[in-house]
Order: sequence, then C-alpha cells, then structure tokens
Amino acid sequence: MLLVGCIALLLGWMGIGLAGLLRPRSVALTGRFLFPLGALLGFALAGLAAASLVGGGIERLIVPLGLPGLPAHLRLDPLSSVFLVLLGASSGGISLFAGGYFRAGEGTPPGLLCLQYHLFLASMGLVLIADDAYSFLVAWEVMALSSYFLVVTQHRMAEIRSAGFLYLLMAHVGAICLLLSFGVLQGGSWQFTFAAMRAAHLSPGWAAAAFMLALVGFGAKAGLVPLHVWLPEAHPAAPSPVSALMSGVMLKTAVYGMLRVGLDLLGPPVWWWGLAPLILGLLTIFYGVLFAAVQTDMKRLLAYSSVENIGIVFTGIGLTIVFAGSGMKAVAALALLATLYHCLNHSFMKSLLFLGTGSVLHATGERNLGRLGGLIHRMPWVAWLTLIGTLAIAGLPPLNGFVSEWLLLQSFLFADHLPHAFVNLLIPMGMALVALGAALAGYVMVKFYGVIFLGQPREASLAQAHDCGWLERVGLTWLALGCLALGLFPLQVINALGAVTRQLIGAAVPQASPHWWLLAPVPGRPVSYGPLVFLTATLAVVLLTVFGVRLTYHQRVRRGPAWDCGFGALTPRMQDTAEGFGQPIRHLFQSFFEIERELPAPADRAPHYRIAIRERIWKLAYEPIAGAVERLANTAARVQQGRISIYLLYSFATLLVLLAVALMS
Amino acid sequence: MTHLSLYQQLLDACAALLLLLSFAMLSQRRVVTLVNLYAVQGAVLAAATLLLAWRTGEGHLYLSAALTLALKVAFLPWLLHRLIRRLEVYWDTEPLLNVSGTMLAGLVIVVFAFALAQPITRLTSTATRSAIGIAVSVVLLAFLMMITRRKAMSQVVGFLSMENGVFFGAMSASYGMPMVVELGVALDVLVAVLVLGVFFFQIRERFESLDLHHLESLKEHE
Amino acid sequence: MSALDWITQVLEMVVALAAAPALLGWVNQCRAWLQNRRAPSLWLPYRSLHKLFHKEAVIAENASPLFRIAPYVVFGAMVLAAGIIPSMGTRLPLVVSADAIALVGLLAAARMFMTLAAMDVGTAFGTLGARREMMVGFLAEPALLMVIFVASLVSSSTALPAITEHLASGHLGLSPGLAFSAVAFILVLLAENARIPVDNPATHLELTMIHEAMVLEYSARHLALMEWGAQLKLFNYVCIGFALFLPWGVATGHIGPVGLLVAIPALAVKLAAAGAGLALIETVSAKMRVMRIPEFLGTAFLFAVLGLLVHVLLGA
Amino acid sequence: MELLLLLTLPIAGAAVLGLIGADRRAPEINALFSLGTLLAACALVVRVIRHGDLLLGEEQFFIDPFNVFLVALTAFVGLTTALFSRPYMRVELEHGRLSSGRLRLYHSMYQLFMFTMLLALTTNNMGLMWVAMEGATLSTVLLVTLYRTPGSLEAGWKYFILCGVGIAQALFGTILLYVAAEKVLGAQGMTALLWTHLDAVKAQLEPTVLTLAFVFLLIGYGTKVGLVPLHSWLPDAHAEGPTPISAVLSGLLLNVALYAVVRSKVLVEGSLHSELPSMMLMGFGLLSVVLASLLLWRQRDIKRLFAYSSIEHMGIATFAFGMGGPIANFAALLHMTVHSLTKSSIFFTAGHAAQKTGTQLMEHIRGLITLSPTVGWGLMLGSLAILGVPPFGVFTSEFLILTTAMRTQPWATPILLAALAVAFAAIFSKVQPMVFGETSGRRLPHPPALLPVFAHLAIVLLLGLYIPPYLADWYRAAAHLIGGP
Repeated sequence: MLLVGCIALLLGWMGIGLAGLLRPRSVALTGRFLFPLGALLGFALAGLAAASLVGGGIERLIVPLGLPGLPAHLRLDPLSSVFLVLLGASSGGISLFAGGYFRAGEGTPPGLLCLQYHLFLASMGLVLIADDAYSFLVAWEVMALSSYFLVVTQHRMAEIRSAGFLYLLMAHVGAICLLLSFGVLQGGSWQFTFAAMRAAHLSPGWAAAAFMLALVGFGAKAGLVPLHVWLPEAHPAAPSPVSALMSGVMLKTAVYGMLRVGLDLLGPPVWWWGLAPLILGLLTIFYGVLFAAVQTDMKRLLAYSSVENIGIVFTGIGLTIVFAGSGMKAVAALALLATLYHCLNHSFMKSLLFLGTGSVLHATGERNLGRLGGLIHRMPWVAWLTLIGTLAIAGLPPLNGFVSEWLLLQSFLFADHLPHAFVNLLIPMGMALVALGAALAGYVMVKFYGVIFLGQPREASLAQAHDCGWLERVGLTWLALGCLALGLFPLQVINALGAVTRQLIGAAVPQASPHWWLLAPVPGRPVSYGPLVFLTATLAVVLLTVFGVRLTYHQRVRRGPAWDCGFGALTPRMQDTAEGFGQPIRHLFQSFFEIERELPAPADRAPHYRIAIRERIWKLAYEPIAGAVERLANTAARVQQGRISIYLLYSFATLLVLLAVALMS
Repeated sequence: MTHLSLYQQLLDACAALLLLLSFAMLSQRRVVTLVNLYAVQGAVLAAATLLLAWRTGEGHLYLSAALTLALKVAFLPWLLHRLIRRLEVYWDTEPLLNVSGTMLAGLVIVVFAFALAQPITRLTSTATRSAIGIAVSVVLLAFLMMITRRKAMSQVVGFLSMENGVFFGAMSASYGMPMVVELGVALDVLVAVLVLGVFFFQIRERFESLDLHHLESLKEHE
Repeated sequence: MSALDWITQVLEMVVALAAAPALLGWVNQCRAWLQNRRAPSLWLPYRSLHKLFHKEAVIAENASPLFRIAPYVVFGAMVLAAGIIPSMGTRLPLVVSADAIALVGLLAAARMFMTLAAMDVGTAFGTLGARREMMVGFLAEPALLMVIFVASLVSSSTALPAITEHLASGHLGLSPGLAFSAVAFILVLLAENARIPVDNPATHLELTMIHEAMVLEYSARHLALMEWGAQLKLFNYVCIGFALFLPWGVATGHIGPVGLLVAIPALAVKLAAAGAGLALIETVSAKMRVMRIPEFLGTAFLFAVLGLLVHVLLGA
Repeated sequence: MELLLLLTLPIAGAAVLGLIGADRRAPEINALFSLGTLLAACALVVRVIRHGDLLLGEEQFFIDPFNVFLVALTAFVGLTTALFSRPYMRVELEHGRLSSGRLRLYHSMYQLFMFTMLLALTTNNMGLMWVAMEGATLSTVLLVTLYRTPGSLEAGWKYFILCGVGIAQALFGTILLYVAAEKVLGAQGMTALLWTHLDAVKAQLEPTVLTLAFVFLLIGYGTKVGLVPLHSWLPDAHAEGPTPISAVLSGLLLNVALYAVVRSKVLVEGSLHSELPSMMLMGFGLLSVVLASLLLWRQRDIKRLFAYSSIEHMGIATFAFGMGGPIANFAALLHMTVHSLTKSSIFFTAGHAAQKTGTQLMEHIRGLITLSPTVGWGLMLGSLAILGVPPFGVFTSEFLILTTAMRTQPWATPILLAALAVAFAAIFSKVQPMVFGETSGRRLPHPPALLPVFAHLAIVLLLGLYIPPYLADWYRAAAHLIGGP
C-alpha cells in the first residue's frame, strides 16, 4: 500500500519537525541529524512515488479527520506521484544542504526552523495527495503559513517583514479564489470530495468560471503575471534553502493544482480555456526574463527567472488544453509531457542555483552582484556545480533544460493543424516568444554566472570567501546529478510520465524509435534527439582536438598579467557591473520598466551612479486597489462619531425602519 | 361600546395624561422639573395600575401598583433630587434639536406609534387596549428625548420614563407581566439607578460636570 | 547506417575543417578586389593558424580553468555542428540524435562558453565584448530558430536533412514564407559571424568591436582554436543557408561515391558564390553604431516571424 | 442538583469575594469558584448527554443541547479567564492602576457577571432571560469603568446607556411576546413566557404581533451582540475595560446575547413562515462584517482592533443563523465556540503585551517574539486563527458558512469574501510588526499565565482538524433544534 507509506513519511517529516523543538537552540541536533534524516525521508518518498508511477495504479484512503460530514479523502494517482517524486527528490538535496546551512544566530532558533521547514514539506506532500476540497485547502494554507514563517526568519529587517506580509496576503487571496472555484466545481452535489467534482456536470459557463477562478488562485501561488508581485520579494527574503524549496517545489504544487482542476476535475476541457493560460504564460515568460535581466540582487534575479519558467510551464498547460479541447490527443500528450518535464527540470535547476547563491551569501554576506566576482577561485565546488545549473537553465543541450524546451517547441510545431484560425495565428507568436525567452534566459544566466563567479573580485573582503561544507556539497552534487540525468535519459523519464498523460489525456506519447537512447516522441515525423550520442560526440570531438593539438604542437603555458591595452593598472571596478550588463535590455525595453536614475554631475568629486527599477504593475494595479480600500475605510469611519446622541439616533432609526418593514410585510 | 364607563374614561384620562407628560418632558429643559414630571408620570402610572387592579381584582396588580408608587414616585425622584443637589446640575443646555422641532418629530412619532399599535390592539381583549398606542408613543418619545438631550442627568430621566412606557404597555396590553418578571424588572431599575448614582460621581470627579460633550473622545472619525 | 554514411559523416567534418579558413580567405580576397586593394593570399588564414599554434600561450594570472577549456569546447561545438549540417550528403548518422533545434542549442552553447571565458579574466574589454555578444545572440538565436521553423513547417520535420531532402525534391517552388525567412537568415548570418555592418572583423581595440574584444585575452593555440572556430562558424552558417534555401546539389537519398563526387564541386561553387556575395554586402554597407544592432536584428527576427505567419496564412 | 450548584456557586462567590475580595488570595478564590462552576457545568453536560433535555424548577429552567454547550463554554472560559486575571490584576495593582477596593469590586462583580450569564442561558422564562441580560450589563458596567480614566468612564457611560435603551426595547418585545402568547396559553399560571410552551404553540401565535415583538427583541439583544449599527458601545467598552473583562465580554457576553436573539428567532419563524426574520439577521450580519472589516483599517489601539474583529465575527455567525438550515446553524454554533475561545486567548496575549510595553497603542508594541516568545507566538497564532487561516477551527466554520452561502445566498458570497480579505490585510498588517521586529519593553514582576492561551488555541486547532463525534452530534442536535429553511 504505497499511499500509506507516503502518509507515514509525511508524518515522519512532522515528527522530525517536532523533534527539533526538543533542543531548539542546538545546531548539532537539527543540522547534523534532523535535516539529513528529513532528506532520507525525502528520497524514500521519491522512491515510493516513483514505484506507484511505474505501477500507474490509483490508491484511495479515507481518514476520519476534518469535517464531520467530510472526512479527509486521500488519493495517490500518477499525477500526484509525479509531483511527489519531484518533492521528494529535490527536497532531499535541499534538506542535505540545509543541514549544513542553518546555524544559530539572529532570527528564528534552528529547532523552530526545523519544525517550520518540515511542516512545510509535509504540507506540500499533503496538498499532492489530498482528494477533497477541505483537506486540500487546509494543506494548501498550512503550506503558505509555514513558508511564511520561514520567509520572515530574519524578521528584524523591515523589508523582509513587508515581503512576508505581501506573500501571505497574496496566498490568502489566492486561497479565497480557490475556495470559490471549488464551490463552483461541486456543481450542486454539495459534496466537496474531488470524486464528486469529477462526477458533477457543470454548464459551460460555470465550468469556465471555475477554471478561471482556479487559474487566478493557482496563478497567484505560481507567480503568474500579474499576480507574481510577491515572488521577487519573498524569495530573496527567505533563507536560501527555503527559497530553493519555494521556487523549486512550492510553485510546482500550484502547477499540480492547475492540472488537477483543469484536466482532471473539470473533465474534458474546452479548447478556448487554454488560451488564458497560454497567453498569460507567454506574457509571463517575457516579463519575467526581462526583469531578471536587469536585476542587481542575485536572488531577485533568480526569482524573476522562476517567474519566467512558470510562464513556460503555463504555456505548456495552455497548449495542452487547447490541443485536448480540439481532440488532438497525441499532441496534447506531448505538450503535457513538456509541461511536466519542465516542472521536474526547473525544480532541480532552480534549487541548485538558489543553493549556490546561498553558499555565496554565507561565504561573503553579499547578495548584491555589484560586490561579488571571481569566486570561482575561492569556492570551486560551488562554482562548478552551479555552472551545471546555469547551463541547464539556459536551455543548452545536452542538459535537462533543453529537453523540455525541445518538447515544447515540438508541440508548438504541431499547432498548424489546429481547427481554429485565430489560434493558428497566435501559435507562431508563441513560438517566437518562447524562443526569445530561451535566448534571453541565456543572457540572464551569463550575467548571473559571469558576474558572481568570474572576473576579479570586486571587493577586497571576497578574498576571505571559503568554499561550502561537505553536507552542502553533497546536496549541490545531488541536484547537479539530477540535472544531468534528466538531460541524458529523457526517454526513460518520458516513459514514466506516460502514466500521467494516459490518466489526464487518455493518450500516451508514442516512441517512434527502437533505440533506448533515442528520443523520438513525434509520430509520423523524422524528429529525434539523442542526448547521450550528442554528449559523446561532443566529448569525442573536444578530446580529439585536445590530443591533436597536444601531439602536433608543444604545450607551453606562461602566466602573465592581463592585457591592459597599455593603459596601466586594471582595477576590478573596470569590469562590467550587473547594471552595465543589463544595460542593453534596459535600453531596448525601457517602456516595461519604471526607472529612476541618479547620474553623476560632471563636476562631482565622488561620481556616483545609482539606478532603481520598479515594476509598473504596482502603479497600474495594486496601489489603486489599496487606495480604494483606504478611502472606503475613511468613509466608514464617519459612522463612529463618538457622540452618544448620534449612536442613540442610529438605534432609534434602525428600530423605526425595522418596525416599518415589519408593518409593511 | 358606544358610551364609555367611568372607569374607562378615567383610564383613558390617565393614558392621555401620560402622553401629555411625555411631551412636557420632551420640551422641558430644567432638570429639577424634569425629575418632578417623572415623579408625576410615575404617580399617574400607579393610579392607572390601581384602577386596573380594582376593576379586574388581579391580586398582583395591587402589588405592582404599590411597587410603582414606592419606587417611581417616592424613591427614585428623591434619589435624583439628591443627586441634582449634590452635583449642582439644574439646567440642561440647549438641546441638539430645538423645542418646536422636537415637538414636530414627537407628533410624527405618535402617529407612527398608533399605526404600530393597531395589530396589537386587534389582538388583545383587555379593557385598556386602546392605551397601547400611548404606551408605545411614550417609549418612543422617551427615546427621542434621550437623543436630543446633552446632560447625562436628563438622559437618565429619559431612560427611566422609557421604562415607564414599557411598564404601561405591559399593563394595558395584558394586565402586567408575571410577578417574577415584574420583581426582576423593578430590581433591575433600582440597581440601574444606583449604578447611575455611582457613575455620576465618577464622571463628576473626573470632568467637574455632567455635560456629555466630555464623553465624545472615543471615536474613529477625527 | 551503412559504412558509407559514416564516411560521409566524417568527410563532412573534415571538409569543413579544411575549407573553413579557405572560405574566409576567399571572402577577404573578394573584398580586397571590390575595394581595389591588393588581395591577400587565399592561404593566409592557414598560415596564421599554423603560426599561432606554434607560439607559447600566455594566460592571465587570474584566469580560471574555464578560460582554458572554452576554446576546445567552442571549436568542438563548431566541428560537431559541421557534422550535423547536410552540406554534402543527407544520410548523416549523427543527425538522428541532433536535429535543427539541437543545432541551434549547440551554437548557443558555444556562444555561452565564449562569453563566459571572455568574462573570466575580468578586463573591461572582455566583459564589454561578452555583453555585446549576448546582445547579438539573444535576438539572432530566436531569429535563426524561426527561420528553421518555417522550413520545418514546410517539410514537417525539424531534422535538417529531412528538410533539405524535402526542399530538394523540388516539388514546390520557393514558398513565400521561405522568401521572408531567407532575408532574415542573411541578416542573422552577418550578425552572428561578426561581419560588417554589425561588427568589423578587421579591427582591434575599437570601442565598437564585439568578437575581437572577447578573444582579446587569448593567445597562441587557444586563440588559434577560437579563430578556427569562428571560421567554422561562418562555414556552418553558409551551409545552413544552402541546406534551407539552395539544397540543390546535395547528395540526397542513398548516395554512392558518385553522389559525393557531384556534391563536392557543387558545394565548392555555392561557397564561392556565397563568399563573393558576402564580400559584396560587406563592401556596400557601413558599420553601424552598437545600439543600432538590436534594431537590425529585431528586423531579422520580425522577418522570420513574418515568414512563419505568411506560411501559416498561405501555406496551411 | 448540578443546576443548583451551577447557579449558586457564582452567587456565593460574588458574596464571599464581596467581603474578602481585596485579600491576597482573592484571585485564587475567584479561580476556585470558577473551577467549581465549571465542574458543575460538566456534570450538567454529562446529565444532558445521558438523559436528553431537562426541565427543572417547575419549568423555570430548561436545558437542551443548544444552551448546555454554551453553558459549558461559558464556564470554561470563565475559569481560564480567572486564571489569566490572577497575575494580570496583580500586575495592575502593582502598577498602581487599581486600588485593593476596586480589586474587591472586580472579583465579586466577575462572579456576579458569570451568574447572570449562566442564568440567562439556563432559564426557560423569556422574562427572566431579560432580567438576567440586564443584570449582565449592570454587573459589567462598573467593571468597564474600573480604572476611572476619562476614556473608561466614557466607554462605561455609552455602554450603559446604549445597552440600557436597547434592553428596554427587548423588554417591550418580551411583553408583546407575552401578549401574543397569553391569547393561546391563557394568562393563568406563568406558562405564557416559558420558552418550551411558546415553542410548542408557536405555530398558532399571531404573526404580526410576533414580528413586532421580534423587531424589538432583535434591537434589544442585537445591541448587546454588537450588530452594526447598534454596535457603537462595543469597541469603547472592550478597549477601555480591564483585559480580562474584554475577554469575557467578547468571548461570552456576545455569545449569550446572540443566543437570546436566536431563541426568539426560532419562535417567530415558527409562527411567521416568512423570510423576514432570516432576512433581518442576514442583513445585520452582512452589514456588521463589511463595516467592521473596513473599520479595522484605522485602528491604533490593540484591544479596539480585536473588538472590531469581534463585531465582524458576530456578524458572520448572525449571517449564518440567518441562513438557517442544519449546516449553517452547525457552522454558526461552531463559529461561536471557536470565536470565543480564540478571541479570549487573543485578549489574554494582548493584555500581556500591553502590560509589557506599557501601552495599548500598536505602534509602540514591537518585537514581542524576542521580548517574550510565548506571548509573541500566542498573539501571532491567535490572530492567524481568528483570521480564518487553516488549520484552525475558525476556518472550518467559515468554510461551512461560505459554502452554504454559495448555495443559498450566492449574492452574499463575494461580499463576505471581500470583507474577509480586507480584514485579513488590516489585522495582519498590524499584528506582524507587533510580533516581529526590534523589541521595546521590560520584564514583568509576575510571569504571565499563558496556559489559558495555549489551552484555547490547542482546542481551536483540534476543532480545525478533527471534530469529536459526540461534539458533532451535539452541535447537530442544537442546529436541528434551531431549524430554519
């Protein structure tokens, strides 16, 4: 009974968390023992879920908790298994890292952190196996709550507090939308189990309403533009392992929810629903990557890059629904595959990168790209492992990021057979935006890696930077290996994911080629990709070159100073700063940003250049709303005059009015 | 019945008198007179109760008449007078709504009250049912008075006369309430006034006056 | 996969390696003629490569291993790319495992390593070059992808050989979509290979340079590899152009030695023509300001997308 | 027997403490009496569970699931509050905000207040219920003014006048009820005000009169519930009185008043067969929720803030009762329970916070979590609970209420949800900086009694995750008995 096993593991996580309270201040207990233990549970969970994925079966369980009329329904099916694998596998690596990362000091004591952290993990697991609206929402909000407490670990800093507040508020609003969506979904049965929702028959209008509400609710959690505002605030605020969890895993629970509602609970989808996630997703890709390109805080940069990747995922969801709604099952399966694959990829890549920044943060105490640089010499482990993540997220073959983008583009290329002319015109734009996004992601990642790890250290203090400890190394290595494996064995992953496509779409992606190393998912088209061969070929050519050069010529190398064009002393300040590197983007897409500049005057003794970039969305959407509520509150305040006669008058008037009403009726 | 019995006439007279007294209170600005008027109101109420008791021979009505006499004619006015003397609050300042306006509002309210009383009157069979409308209007007029006054003292008198109205309503609609309840009510009124007494001194020692505009600081709107 | 296919495969790479410097030399010669200067020898590129390989490599003190790996990766990537592009035959074993998207990815990977290496030493010029290179890349790359997609929509495959075969089988004239994308492709080619009007390959220490700024820190064999890689890149792009727009002469189907015998001269002729054309463009156009480059490439991107739209509108 | 104990113990307590209330051990004695009351209540509960409804003291007292659970709740919160006030009032005494004489007044009035509420709950006689409600006002009004500060006096005066006037209306309503009832039941005996009899014959009562009666009762008791626009006394009284009193006012008195309203609604609906009472309740409820959530934005005083939140939650419960039906009633009862538990615990922590920092102004309360982690976490968790964040019980009841609203009153759902969101933003944006951030406060001579806080929160948490079957049945019985569409 795999489901029971999963529940046991989730309970185990809670147990670990509580154990942290035994000695709240002891780093030795939590770091060296509890977190690694949690990692083990994570791997175990991944194993169980993988088993059930391969089995492809569905298990149900009813636990007499929750509402009297509505006990907690739990369910383990392929879809939830995939995300459980994701949760277990990447959280395993992150927990290992966290074991070495958290240390006593300011903010929440480690024991409490341990509790919040594992509660976070357990609640995410519960979200994935919940099978009724109530337990889903409970798990959902516990997830938000525990992560909120993790975000405000360093609660002494005002900006971190405001970030936490924004995060929790958005989460709560999202949850309200979900509640509404479920309220529509039950479709008159007033049974809030997912089973009842599957059975319910909604009128097209209501179904669309439920879908859109869910899109808002889950979009707010996933960071879909324009509901993403909390994300670039909360991710930098949190401790890096938490950022990794939030970005790598928590956002995916929102994707899970979207798939669950859109493709499972609502039954066969209507094609035009897909347009909303498709268009929003494309917008999100572009928006996210643009803002990532102009960031100067390394964690904010990664946060925006997460926004971009969520955009890719939602684009995939949109395509899936459009195809499925148009009855093109095989392609829909392909698009869904791309979506799921990208979720897996992103959870590994982004966790890896966030943990990398965590180590840098610990080693240097700096988050500002402008004060980093040259760390590849001081912290080789982090640098080289992060490089893998960087290349992967830039979507370069033969790493994993490329596979999902390849699949997505393939499914785009099918779209010219769609029966809807309008969508047919939309699709090329979509392709273009995805391609542009991928290229810009490369830009962003070069900036990220180059400015942090390459070049000369921009501050003298960086000379003291030290490489991370062994636990951190193990965690990073695990995630890096994950990126490699996902990149090199796509066929095996896809076969495993087939269970999900069969469950949600009713079709699996065929395998056109007989070879285990060749990915050929498109029926009837000579389209294939073999990362292993690709890698071996590249390595072969490179090695041949190396040996060729070495054999034919000498291999003398001399170290000398960098070429200074005869100018004299080269100072680190002459390198491009983060702002400088983002300048072309800023220049090209000015209209997207709200920029304020401080340019040095010609006669400045100490010339100083400062630039701050804000999102227009605040002025456009959020500030007006807040203002409106404020005004309403002020008007409401007039009621409370403070004068007793007025109060008596209220009672009197109410009395008379009600009496009049009573007489009328 | 075409021509009313003497008893009936007396009772109606009492009712009319009560209404008159309410209006008088509404217009009166001298606190001492207000208290006196309240005492008279209590007396009329007692008289009406007595009449009813004598007519219907309900034992507990005698008791409640006695209660009324003791409490509302003797004790409370005496207490209030003492308070007035101790606290030197003889005059109420100009009411929030001027007298004529108040009167006008009062008239409207009386009409409304009678409209209100119709269904009740239809329901009840008591000899006094015609007076129910008056009872209601006494209550509402007292309410109006509390709204328009500025001195704590006059608000209290308004509160008490409202209680009178309620009592009269009970009387005329159903020859009074069960004894337990009446005793409870009387007790509550008594305690209320005592508490008020304490209150006045507290307010007084804090603000050197019983003017309500001192008590307008707790509010949302500034 | 017959032995002959493998032979073709290896042959393509070898030919590319051999012909790439010649192509550059040829372009330079044509340019010289057009600008009526005395033309340098066609073999000059070979000589300079040879010379560079002989020199002793000087590496900046704070260069990381990445700096030394990069040239090999870039060079290797370009060679591999040459193996993927059907310049002579379409039966290429490697292609099965790397289609056009992978090809673009490969080129992107090369660019990425190049820029990272450029940032590694941490000089002003290196980072500047890297930034500009990425600026070019983030517009040129999707444009190239779009160009390829038009073709792959026409021939419903993303594998270059399949595309070539489909187009070469000639049962359709140049489709309007392809026409648009051809224009786009030429612009991309100019930008990607650091040609005028985007970059000036002949200058050094000029504030507008891109490619040269990146390889400024390199010397000797590393520089040689970088240069050779650049030449291969040019060769590859030209061959991509042939594969997409002038597929004729490429030995499609199951080629025998005969096919190859036809294919090699065909390729030579096409290369010569292309080189001349390139030289002509470079002569008649002037180097543009750096911040104008995005507009230039934006046009390319736009053309490519237009190509797609046109294809969807008319083609499908 | 249990009932006798239940009612006599507080009276005795009031008397005893009236004599020795200034004594050093008075707080313990106070707690002891409350404990006794709780035990009696538990015994009563057991008896009701075992034998079903009870009619006692020649029908003057009536115990059914509806009021027995409120009795238990009242007794429980009464005890915990007594425990909490033990150190709290000591500190107040040492800060010199109180004299020992006033402490005596406090203790004896506290017990008297308990008595009046228990009486109001257990009596079967609508008249007696009125008497008890008025008694509750009178016994607390002097507690509100305990500090004799200008603010407290003003608050007390408003409390007294507004509730007094309101309660007078309630009396008139009771009379009308009596008038209508005696037509059917006859004046002989005193059965005409006994709820059980009224309930038995409610179908025959004259509708119009009953409607009028309901209006008067609603205005009267609704004033005590704090329904907008009759609520004006509530924030002042809560903010200015001593914290234990704020806790019981908000946690218990409002419940009792709502209980009275519901009792009368049951009668009226029975005779009326019209939507009117439900519509009135829903209207009041909605208005309260909206206005309160808006007014939350402008609060600067911590106790005032949570007073308004009480208005909001009472509004929710009233709305639910207005909707009626098994689920809504169930949810409303649950909501009353969790609200009184949560809100009282919040007031406990707020009180400690105010004592530690020496002010009730929120902008001066900072960094509680470093000053005293237990208080900080208590306030944080309590606020989250009251804001309806899972896994706390408030979410459970709100989930049920909202889903029912979607079914029966779809138009109201968006309004409710919007109001809830606004309230969330308002309260949380004020609580967060108080709990987190840099600290500014001093240690207290007496360790705070936080057992009550966490006991309450634990129960609320439990109710959020798992409602024990007997409790559920009990609620269901009560809900069934309240009835509705």
